[in-house]
Amino acid sequence: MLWLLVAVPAIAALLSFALPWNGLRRVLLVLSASVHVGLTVAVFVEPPEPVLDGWIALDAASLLFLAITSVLFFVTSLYTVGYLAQEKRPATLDPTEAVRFANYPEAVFTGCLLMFLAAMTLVLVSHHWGLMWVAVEATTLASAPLIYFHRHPRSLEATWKYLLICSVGIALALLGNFFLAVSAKACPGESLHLTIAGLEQHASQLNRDWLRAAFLLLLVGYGTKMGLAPMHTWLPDAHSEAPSMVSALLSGVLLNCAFLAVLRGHSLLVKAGEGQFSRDLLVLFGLLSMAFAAAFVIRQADYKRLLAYSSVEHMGILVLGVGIGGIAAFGSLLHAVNHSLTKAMLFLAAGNTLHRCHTKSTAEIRGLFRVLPVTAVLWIVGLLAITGSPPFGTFLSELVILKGMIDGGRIVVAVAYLLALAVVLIGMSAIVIAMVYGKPAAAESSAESNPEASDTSPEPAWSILPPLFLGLAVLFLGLCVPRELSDLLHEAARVLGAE
Amino acid sequence: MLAISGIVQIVLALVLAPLLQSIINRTKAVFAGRRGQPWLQPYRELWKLVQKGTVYSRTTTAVFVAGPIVGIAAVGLALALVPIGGWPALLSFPGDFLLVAYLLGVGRFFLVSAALDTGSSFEGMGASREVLFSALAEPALLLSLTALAAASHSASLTGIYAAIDSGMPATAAGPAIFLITGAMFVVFLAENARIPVDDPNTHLELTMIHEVMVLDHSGPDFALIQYAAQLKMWLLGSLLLGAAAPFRFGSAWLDLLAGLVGLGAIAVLVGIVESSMARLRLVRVPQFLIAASILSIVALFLVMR
Amino acid sequence: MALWLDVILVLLILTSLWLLGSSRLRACIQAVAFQGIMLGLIPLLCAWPDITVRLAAVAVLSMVVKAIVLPGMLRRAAREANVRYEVQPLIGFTTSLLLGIVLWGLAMHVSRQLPVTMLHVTPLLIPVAIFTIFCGFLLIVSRNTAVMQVIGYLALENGIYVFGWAFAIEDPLLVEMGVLLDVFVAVFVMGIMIYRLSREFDTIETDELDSLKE
Amino acid sequence: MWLFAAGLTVLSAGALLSLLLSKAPRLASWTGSAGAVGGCLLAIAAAIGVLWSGESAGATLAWEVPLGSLAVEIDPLAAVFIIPIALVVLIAAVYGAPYMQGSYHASTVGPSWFFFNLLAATMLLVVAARSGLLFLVAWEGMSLASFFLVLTDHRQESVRRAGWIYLVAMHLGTACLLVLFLLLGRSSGSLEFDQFAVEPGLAGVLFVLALIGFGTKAGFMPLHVWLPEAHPAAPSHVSAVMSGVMIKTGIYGLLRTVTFLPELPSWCGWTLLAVGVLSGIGGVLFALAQHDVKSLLAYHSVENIGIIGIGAGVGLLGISYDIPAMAFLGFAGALLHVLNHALFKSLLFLGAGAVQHGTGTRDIDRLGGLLKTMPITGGTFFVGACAISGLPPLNGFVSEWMIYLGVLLSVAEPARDANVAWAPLCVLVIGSLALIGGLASACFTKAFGCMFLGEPRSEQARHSHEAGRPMRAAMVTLAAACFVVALSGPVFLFLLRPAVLTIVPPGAREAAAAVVPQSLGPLVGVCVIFWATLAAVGLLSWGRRKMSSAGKVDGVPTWDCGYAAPTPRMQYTASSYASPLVILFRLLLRPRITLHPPVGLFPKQAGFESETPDLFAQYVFGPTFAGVAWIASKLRRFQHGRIQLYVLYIALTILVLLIWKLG
Repeated sequence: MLWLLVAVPAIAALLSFALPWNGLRRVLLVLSASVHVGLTVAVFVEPPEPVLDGWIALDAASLLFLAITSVLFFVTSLYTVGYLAQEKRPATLDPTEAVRFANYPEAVFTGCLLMFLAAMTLVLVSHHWGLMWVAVEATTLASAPLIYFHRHPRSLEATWKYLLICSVGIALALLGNFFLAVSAKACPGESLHLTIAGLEQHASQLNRDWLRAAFLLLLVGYGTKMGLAPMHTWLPDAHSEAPSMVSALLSGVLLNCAFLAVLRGHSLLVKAGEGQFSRDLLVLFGLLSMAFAAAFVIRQADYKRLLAYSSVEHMGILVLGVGIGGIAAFGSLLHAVNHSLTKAMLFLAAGNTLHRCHTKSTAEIRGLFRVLPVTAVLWIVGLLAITGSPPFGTFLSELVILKGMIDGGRIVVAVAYLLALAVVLIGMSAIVIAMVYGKPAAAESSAESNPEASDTSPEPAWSILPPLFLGLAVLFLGLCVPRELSDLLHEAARVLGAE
Repeated sequence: MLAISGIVQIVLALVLAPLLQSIINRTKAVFAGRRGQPWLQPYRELWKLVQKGTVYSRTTTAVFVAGPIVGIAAVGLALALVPIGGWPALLSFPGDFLLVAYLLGVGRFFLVSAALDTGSSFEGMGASREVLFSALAEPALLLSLTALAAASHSASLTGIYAAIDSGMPATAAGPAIFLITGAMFVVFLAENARIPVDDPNTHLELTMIHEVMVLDHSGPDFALIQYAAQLKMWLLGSLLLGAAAPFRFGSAWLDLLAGLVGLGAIAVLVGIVESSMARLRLVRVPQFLIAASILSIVALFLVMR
Repeated sequence: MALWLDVILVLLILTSLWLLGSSRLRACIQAVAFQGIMLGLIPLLCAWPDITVRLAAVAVLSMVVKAIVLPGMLRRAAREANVRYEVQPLIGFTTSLLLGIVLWGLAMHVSRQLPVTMLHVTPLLIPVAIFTIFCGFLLIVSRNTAVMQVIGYLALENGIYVFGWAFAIEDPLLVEMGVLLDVFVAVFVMGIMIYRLSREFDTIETDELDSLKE
Repeated sequence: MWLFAAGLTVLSAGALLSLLLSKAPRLASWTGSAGAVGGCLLAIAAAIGVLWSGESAGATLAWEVPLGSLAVEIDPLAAVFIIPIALVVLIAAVYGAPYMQGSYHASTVGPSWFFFNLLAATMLLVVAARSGLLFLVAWEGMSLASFFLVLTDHRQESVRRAGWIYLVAMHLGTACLLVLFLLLGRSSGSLEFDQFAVEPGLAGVLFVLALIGFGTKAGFMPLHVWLPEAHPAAPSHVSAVMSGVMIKTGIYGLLRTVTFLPELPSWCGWTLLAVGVLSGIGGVLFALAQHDVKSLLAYHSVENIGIIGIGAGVGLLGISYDIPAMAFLGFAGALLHVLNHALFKSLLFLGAGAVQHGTGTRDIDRLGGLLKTMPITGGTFFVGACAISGLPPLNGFVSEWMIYLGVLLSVAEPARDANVAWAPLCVLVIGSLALIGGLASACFTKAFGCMFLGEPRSEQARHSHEAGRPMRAAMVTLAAACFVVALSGPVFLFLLRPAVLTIVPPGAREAAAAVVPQSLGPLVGVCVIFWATLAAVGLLSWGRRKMSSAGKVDGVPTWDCGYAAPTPRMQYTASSYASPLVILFRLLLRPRITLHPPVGLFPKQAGFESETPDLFAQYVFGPTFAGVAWIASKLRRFQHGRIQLYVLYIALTILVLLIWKLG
């Protein structure tokens, strides 16, 4: 069962490298995505046995993030099919600066996309530190070509930065793993494998100093991948240059995987009785990330970077919640769900905007309501959802996290948290309102002149239905959190020792 | 008995109010070394105006006609609340002096609207000054009355003025009463458009306040306005008098007589002021009124120290 | 065997300093290759005399990768983009060397925080590992050409493997996977990237790569 | 209770239908307004039922979200707020149907009705909610619905700006409310109102949080800055609802919070009083300086909220010094003024809307003489103007007078508590109320006089036309309501009694209840005078008509001191009318005057413009935001593209952590 989860997309990836026909390849993509969803449902219904003597297992946390991954990938795969269908090839002219660029062959793209899914699934289900590390590294490798899809010089630059920074981070994580191994030497008896269960059983006997050092390295290493400030620097570049559905996956899924890795480290420390140590660090990085993101959101000139920085902010919220602990941890897991849905929706909306308006500049886009009515609505809904206003799920999760702070008497943290949220709201709303409302700007009218921009044809279904679905999901989570979900969240928080 | 006393007061006011006008004029005449107009001149003028027809500008609307009517009605009803010479007013309840002040406000509101209704720039100017000065005079009046209420432990005009008697100035509240008198005298001058705030019989429209607002009124309308003004003077005069000269002689009729004489004295005083003082520059008037409010505030602090 | 281990560690320090000091790409590549060989020897020395086949295999594999494949690839990339020298580093070579000394001090300080009592290995090992890592960082931060940055990255990894080899013998799988991934990163990705960089920007001076900011 | 639920259902149904029908604007607007009318009627019925029977109706359902439960209850306090809300929404809906079609783009009609009904439903829900989460959700829903309504006419830059400011203000306010509720629910762990408890010594903090959070919505100075931006931007029937009732939910929240805080220190009352005075005087002064009638009205909302604040402050002081008269009459006055302001302010906004509809401009200086062409609008506007200036015989006076009376009775008390600072209290309450009243009548003689009287000052004004029948009906109804409330004053003493008693802490209840008979007499006296005034005016005007038939000369030009041919341009403009006051208070108002004096022997053109930007927006909030933006721009250096730096950050982070955490 668990094998299938990883194997299906992997095999599909190999197939799609091989397949000669694009049409079939797209079918394959959607097919494997839906199979993956089916498998996820299956493992949700009856939990499978751990395989590979406990290296690959499925606990509540894995299940939670697996569900997010599976659903988001399915939705984006639908979008991707439409996107690939309308992508022009071979070479197109960049409207902004006259650079010719040709997309990657679709085979590579689809293949890497599926490989990406396989790697992420592996991260989620692996219960062995080494395996998890390998999987995380694999996600980097698989996603690099996706970012470079357009083969545009800027996307090349982004990819380069992404690769180098994440590799450095991941290297630190590897060192962290080694440190774990060393700290495991301290406990008597047979040398134990670095399985999560194994370490957590003997958590109390692990060597303190090595454990702490290991956590620092893991935090910085996986935190780089997760986009915690000040290691977040790759994130805005990659998100802004990647094709929009890839950005959606990066923001909605990949960051979560790294978050899970950090959580595993945290739970190990908690089990080892070093909880306070890791909590303080998580709170610190959470606030730092929120502050940085807030600073960059204000007057942001590129709407995809805007969304990327907001992802940084929300990653900050997640670790902050976990660091606060108690009910806040539950809140931050809930927030992970909400954020993934919302941010994916926003990135897809951004994709539609970019495709129609041919610019990522927030200053040039005006009056979207005229050009792309549905996308404009998506933008507004996304703005409200991402800034945590009811009736969207984010409001609930952010409220619960705040409750955690208030109950814990962390007044200063609460004030900083609210301040950062407020600044982000002010910055984002100023930009989005200007983009969505008013009259279409001069830039737009000039774009009218060249043929494919001037079409005021209705937006194609593939471009609006997936984000609409995600928006409805967030709305639903704001109106009602199903019992099953909240149980799963509580269970996950308990497994991760965060509650 | 109470009702009768109230009615008596109202009748007296309605009959004698124009007389204050002529007293002032006679006083000024004496100071100017003239013989002055006959005592009943104001009555004659009112009667003459009632006789005349009215001229309506094509600009005006019903508001223009309503102005004088509401003005007189408001003042008339206010009279029913104001006691004189320690007599109980026709109607009296806690907080009634607020109603008096606001009734005067109603009259002013309509008069100003009527002035704006003509669309004349002069009347607009007058109206703008009128609202400014009255807005500044209102706190002075209400705060002084509140101070009196606090001093006399009563919240209704009748109660207040019954409590204030010749003994009062000797008590702790004495200096407060003195200040209040000053404040209320300023309010009296301002509200009745007398020098030094306003000059009722200048011939420079640019400098006038109250008179210029009613330039366009004529005939019975103008008569109503004049009469309302005289009643207003009577009303404010009796408020001032009750605080300034609370003489009581035991017998109700004597008290009432004292009240009437006192009103006459106030009129004489006004005449003296008008013939001895010049009009303030318009920019100084607000300071004059704010000074009055400050007096009353100081009085408040003295009363409730 | 502890003696030989120490010798190797000292050699590692020297190569790191050499990396910091030299401006010729070719020399640096040589140095990294040399480090790779040293790295391959460490596990054999640690596990001496009972060397399993598996261990030997992994060691050899890593030597091949780190000492032959990667350097070769880097040379090719350098040739492609015909850069011979690191022309103007952000931090000059002498300064880098001085910084290297400072880093050595820091490495000593950090490693003193970590108890090595239960580890029966030479006390020199941890500081050397950390120092190599720091040097890698310093190279990435201070150099301009993409090749040099990759070299720095490799140095950083070498530092990590020094550590890994020394302690993770019980669980060699970790290291093996690490090595395999190295192959991946290095050959398949970084190589391609450098190649493309040199094509797109007809240089691999990474200070041209700053169009994405804020 | 089921009545109320049904009302909410009808409202939501109307909302959804009008959204679905937005392709057919006419149909959409009919369904929308019909839904609003029906829903509000049901809600009013429910509220009256509660006030009549005296016991409150409630229900609680489970809600599958963290901390959530659908607890709803209508107690007297809620009912007192539900009635004006539903009433104004109802009338605004009747007015809005033709108004929207008249003057807005067809595509905006359907959505605007959706949000209108949503706004109505959420306002009612806010007042009825008994669980913190439900309250917050409804509260934000209310803000968002009104936010989208403000953006209805988003083609104009000013409107978008207004919408943004509004959104930001609401969000910042809500942040305080989150903390407030979480602190209240901290000890019990749930957000149900009936389980709220105050930890010792925290009451003051909680009160301040509530004052900021709810004060932002209510529009207390200096948190009012969104108000003069947003209200003019919205369609007039929406401004009527927002200004008339929506901002009152802030007052409701404040009063509701007071019921959670048993032991309020006395400084809270003084603070509220001071804030009220500031808002009252500041609001009316800035209103005086406005040229746009709708922003003038918006500033008057600030003023009236200030009056309500003064009343509530008096009530709080009454509680904390336990002086029953102040406690009861203060709150009663505040609550009654909530109702009154709802009536006349929405009336005035509807009037302004009719004027804009009929002339196409809101600039007072371009209007004039409208009373001839739009008699009904003018007449009702005049009633509204008198009422808001607190003139008898209208409702505005009654509520203000109650507040006055509360202080007077306690001051005139022979055995008045010596350790209360009476003199400042009198100055703050009576002095400022008097000043506000005077300035308000100055402002509204300006507004009414310059809009409806005199000669038209522009072509638009000359060719104005009266509003349609439904719009007139709405305005007439509201004007009539103003009279009804005024002339039946004493009744409200009893209607408000249970509501006030819910605010007053249990200990002081019977003492407060004893104030009702004490203040009944005076109120009856006031009403007698009201009736008498009406009678006298009626009689006099009848008599006047009888006699004026003789020798009446009509249709001559205005006597302009000998100048025979006055032109409309020679009239006193609104700006010049207000300028003495503006100049007198220039320290606070800081008007900007741009003067192009006539030059040369034969000057071609000359100009004079004056504008009065909001003090706080300009000198407090603007600089703050600019400062934050500046800091952010400095921080941006952090990420300027060089990958070396990026790696350096990682290296430094790990280095610092290793040294700091392991050292």
